[in-house]
Amino acid sequence: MMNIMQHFPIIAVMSLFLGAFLVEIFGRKNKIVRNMITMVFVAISFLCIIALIKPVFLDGEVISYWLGNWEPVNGYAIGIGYEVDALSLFFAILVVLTFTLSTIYSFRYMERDDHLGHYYTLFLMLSGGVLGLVLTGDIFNMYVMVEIMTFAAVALTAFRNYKKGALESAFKYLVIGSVGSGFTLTGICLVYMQCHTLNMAQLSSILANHLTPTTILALALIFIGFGVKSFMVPFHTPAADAYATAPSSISMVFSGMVNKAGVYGMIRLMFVVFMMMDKTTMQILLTAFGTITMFVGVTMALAQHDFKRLLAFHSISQIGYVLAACGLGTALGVSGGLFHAMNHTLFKGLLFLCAGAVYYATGTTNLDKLGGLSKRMPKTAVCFLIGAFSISGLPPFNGFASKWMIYQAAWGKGIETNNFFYVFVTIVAVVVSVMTLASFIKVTQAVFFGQPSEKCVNAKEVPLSMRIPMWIMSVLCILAGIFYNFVNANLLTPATNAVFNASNYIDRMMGAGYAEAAGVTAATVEPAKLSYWDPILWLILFVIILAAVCIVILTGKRTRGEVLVNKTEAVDGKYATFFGGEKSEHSHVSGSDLFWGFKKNWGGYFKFMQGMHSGDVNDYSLYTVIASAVIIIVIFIFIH
Amino acid sequence: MTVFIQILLILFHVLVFPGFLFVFVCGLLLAGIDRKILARMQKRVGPPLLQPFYDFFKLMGKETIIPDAANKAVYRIAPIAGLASLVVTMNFIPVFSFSAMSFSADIIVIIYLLTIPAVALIVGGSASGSPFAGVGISREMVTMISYELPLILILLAVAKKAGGAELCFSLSGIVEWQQSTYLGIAHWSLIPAALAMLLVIPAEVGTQPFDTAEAETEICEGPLIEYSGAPLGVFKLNTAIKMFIMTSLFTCLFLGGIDTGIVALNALILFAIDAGLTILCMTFIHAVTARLKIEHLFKFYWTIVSALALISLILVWIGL
Amino acid sequence: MFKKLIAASTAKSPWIYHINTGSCNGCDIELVAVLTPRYDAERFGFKLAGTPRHADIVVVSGPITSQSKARLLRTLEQVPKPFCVVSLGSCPRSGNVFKGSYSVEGPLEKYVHVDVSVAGCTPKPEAVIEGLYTAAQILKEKRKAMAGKKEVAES
Amino acid sequence: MKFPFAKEAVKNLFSKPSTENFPKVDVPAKKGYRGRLSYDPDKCTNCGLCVRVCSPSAITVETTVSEDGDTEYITRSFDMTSCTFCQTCEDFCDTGAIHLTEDYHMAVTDPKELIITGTKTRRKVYDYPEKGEDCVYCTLCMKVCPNEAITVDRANKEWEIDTDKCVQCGICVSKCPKKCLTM
Repeated sequence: MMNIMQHFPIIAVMSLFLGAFLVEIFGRKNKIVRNMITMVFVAISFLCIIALIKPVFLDGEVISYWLGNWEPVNGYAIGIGYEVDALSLFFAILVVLTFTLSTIYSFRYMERDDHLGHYYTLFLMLSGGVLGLVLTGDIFNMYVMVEIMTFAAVALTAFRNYKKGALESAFKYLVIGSVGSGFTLTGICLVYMQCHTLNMAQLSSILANHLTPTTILALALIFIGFGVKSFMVPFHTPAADAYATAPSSISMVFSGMVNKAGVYGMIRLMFVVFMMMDKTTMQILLTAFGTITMFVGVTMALAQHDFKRLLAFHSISQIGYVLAACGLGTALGVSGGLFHAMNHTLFKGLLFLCAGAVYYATGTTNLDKLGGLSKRMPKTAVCFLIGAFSISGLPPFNGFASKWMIYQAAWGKGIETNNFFYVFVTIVAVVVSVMTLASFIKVTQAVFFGQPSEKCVNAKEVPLSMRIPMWIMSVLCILAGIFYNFVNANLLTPATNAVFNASNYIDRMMGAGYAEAAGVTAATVEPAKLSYWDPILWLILFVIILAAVCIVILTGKRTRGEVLVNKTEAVDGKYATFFGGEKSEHSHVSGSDLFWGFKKNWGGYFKFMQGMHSGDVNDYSLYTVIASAVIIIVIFIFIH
Repeated sequence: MTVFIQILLILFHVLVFPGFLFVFVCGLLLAGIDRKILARMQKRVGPPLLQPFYDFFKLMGKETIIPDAANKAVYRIAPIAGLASLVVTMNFIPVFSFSAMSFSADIIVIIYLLTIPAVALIVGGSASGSPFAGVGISREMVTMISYELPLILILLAVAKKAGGAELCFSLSGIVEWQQSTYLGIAHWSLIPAALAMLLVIPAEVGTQPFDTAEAETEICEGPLIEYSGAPLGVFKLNTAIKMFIMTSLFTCLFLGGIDTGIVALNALILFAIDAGLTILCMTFIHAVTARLKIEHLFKFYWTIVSALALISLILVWIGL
Repeated sequence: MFKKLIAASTAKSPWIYHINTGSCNGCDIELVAVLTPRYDAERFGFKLAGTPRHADIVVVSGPITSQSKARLLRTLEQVPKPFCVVSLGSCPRSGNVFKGSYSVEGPLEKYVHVDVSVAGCTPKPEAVIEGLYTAAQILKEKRKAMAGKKEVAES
Repeated sequence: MKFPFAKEAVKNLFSKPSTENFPKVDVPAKKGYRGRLSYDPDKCTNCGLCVRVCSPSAITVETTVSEDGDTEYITRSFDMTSCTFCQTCEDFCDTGAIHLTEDYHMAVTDPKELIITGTKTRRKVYDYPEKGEDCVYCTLCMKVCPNEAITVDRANKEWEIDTDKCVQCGICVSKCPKKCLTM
């Protein structure tokens, strides 16, 4: 039974690439054939990954598979190895879930566009690239998958090339992405030159105990490479444009998978391969970048006028949460970060799908032109509210559970190391969470409530096949929030163990006993002690009171009575909005004129931010280079 | 058998003692005291103490007009959701060592539970579809941002003082710590935090100088403009209950040491202290100052009050 | 019991909403003077409300000028039942010295049934309190009538 | 940041509120307060001056004659809801029939209570002023008549009186320079 399971990872990845190849050939003209091919191959890879859950998570095994059956020869890995442990599978599930739902969504969402043959090819290439990156055990194979992912993503960003700014954002993504890949490749070459192997398991055993200047430089370069891929602050600018101009089903995949791939690469290499995260410098470096990303992301989001650009900046800020949490280096921190990555995939995917639905129904995502959609699109409004409440961390939803774990981890780290920096991180995390709530209140008021604008008068509800993925995502958001103890026990603890316990990873791959020989001790990690917030109890109380109060208030409320005012001529009636007696004409408080008090006080900061985000590629590459230089210098000074 | 008793106990806790009835009566009484003392400070007789009860039941009798531009479902559910979460929050706050369900939540959870009523007001106002409400919710949100920073600083300071070395976020833990040593406020390093908390309470509840969100004169009651009848009554009740909850949170954090054994007496003492606190921090400031512009309110909270809270956090962090 | 409680408290907490249809502001400052420490209408639960949606007693002052007629009617439409209309001073009742002018659209009675009218060209604050107090009692009757009618509708 | 009323607020808290206990304790209006109007029909000479000087024209008069024609009932009604309480009618009434009392309780549910009426019964005297011969048509009587009952045309020397408007106040007789009018 075990050997069949071994083949599933490679089947999953290859089926996607095969699907891409076939869609390009057969799917060019005929719609049904195209959809069928895509659906079949997506289903294959989905089932393969889901089948792996039982062995990896419940039984705690690690699946290793050598391509072409090239077993390691007397201790040296030659072939490319696929290794799926709890951490890889955790991210694989997110990736698989995202692109399956996006496929279902894009069947109807993209029907108005042309060249759909190319769309599905690129989509399957992108999904295959990310899935390959997450499952591979070989560092160079990971680089190849990163390249496939980046180029597919660049092409998909410019898919609607008639849209203003699509080509420009694709070009920016290409430039910054290649700079990042360049750094990763140089890092990998340095590591390969130093350790003569590309297999991650063997690498971590070699690197565990001897650090040479070249490996330190490789560490810095790979840190920058995957920082660019996960859109940390200095490298976040292409993400904002790419998510905004790509079609919504693609931006959902971007924010659900692509930046998660960057985070996975960072965790895998920093924690497992280089095993550097126990050093305080690396911890402070990653947490500092995470905190800045958090803060810049959300403050920029508050100033946006476009729905999807606002969501893009929120993706950047939530990734800042994940990086800051993982940067803490403690078991609670890493499991909080992983949990937040999972939640982020769920609620951000949901929000992008809602943005797509709004675009499908009204044709625009400009916050100033939308308004009062909740009466015409009630189901989308409900889904959006669930997504908005989860991202801003209101208790019953999943955003709260993960953010709360992150606050506890940061505060615990602060007390443990008596270092005020972590207290500052906790404070910034809480304030950023409130600002996230602020920007989503802004979107709720601008798009869904308030007075209907002329663009939204004839908006209709989106077709059912677009609503199914939204409902799945909303249900998952609520379930993850309520049964977070279950999620913590079954999903997060194995993944955190995989992060901290490199020796099991090495033995499984290279044969038993290999790790001790290389001096890697098996660090077992007890599950994160969560203090006792029990959402189910809270939910029961909430429902009891909700029912009690409803009975009291809503019994028998319809009271008629004769009209006291004998109207002489037609005066618009009692249910019109109160305008101080004036005739109620259309006046909608849209997104851009909210939070005046806050923006006025932070005028200087916003002017500076506007200056920094100039939209010019040279500036962005300048920021990338400066940030890389800073990281390299910091790492070289403090780690020796 | 015990499961049945436990369900009954939970129902009792939720609906009667620290739950709906207790909070309903104490909240509205506190609002009554607030209005009466305010009147007396202005040398006028002022309404009877039970005036908020009359207001509430009158609003129950009024007809509810739901405007066309409003989203009917959200319009009705918002106030009730706010009330439900407020009553549940009260269960998590210990009444001097008697904690109905205080084992199940800590400070950060309570802070986030307190954002639900504010969000309920905001979403309710936004759902009512009036431009006045739009301006109102924007101000309400900025008020929330402004008092969240000092609030988290205060809580971290108290948690660090109470916890010492290990992570202590639970409120009952803090109350026990105060019972073991002397009152929270007696530790001089916590006094700036207590002062900051006294300034945060009016903003969270939304009384006069900080009620820019519901300014009757400028934007006709802000988010509540389109509300009438029962939903409006519930929103007014929410404000009163929030007044009670915030003051009892202050009592737990800083005056938690008192314990007389009998739960009923504890509840009475809690109410008395809350009444004193309300008069001190809400009514007096209401009688003496005028409403702030939203921009000044934000600047006030993020400079003066946060500085106070930061001082005590640093003092506690150094170990004093 | 609940219905009696509601009816009783309807009289005890009447909220006032003031509409100025072209008045010379004499009555307006008298109305606000009623809330000052000297006369203190808050003893009886009176409170100025910001919007017609929160109103129980609508106080109208000033002769109904043509500009303000449509706005008056629209605002009165938007007040939830039960509510009373109180006319302050002589203008709403008869147009006082402005009677017969081209822009005065006649007494308030033409548009809505006025429950209580407080005469006096600026009535004394005590008279205003008396008027509002009577209006509050009428409000109680109206609430009882409404409750009664609801029973009829329901049964 | 100054708090001007901080001390007063605390001081007020412990001092007696300055609210007058209105409904229980009746508060008299200041002396000379122009409140509800009182009308004494006997003193009234039905000269009609008050009707002329009342700016909101709140005073209306109607005279009815009994069937047998010899007594007339002049009812004068003062509509307080239209009155502006300026006391001009009291000043002009030289017989003191109108007096604005200090009663300010004028909050009523039905406005009828605010209409103060008084009926003056008088023997209907049909002696209207007649013109003598030596009238020079100087139109003085026309100008002085409060109810414009007399119309005089100097050009073609006509003088004519309208009996229902005339209230026999006698002002024209006293003012005629030639003393040719008699009642």
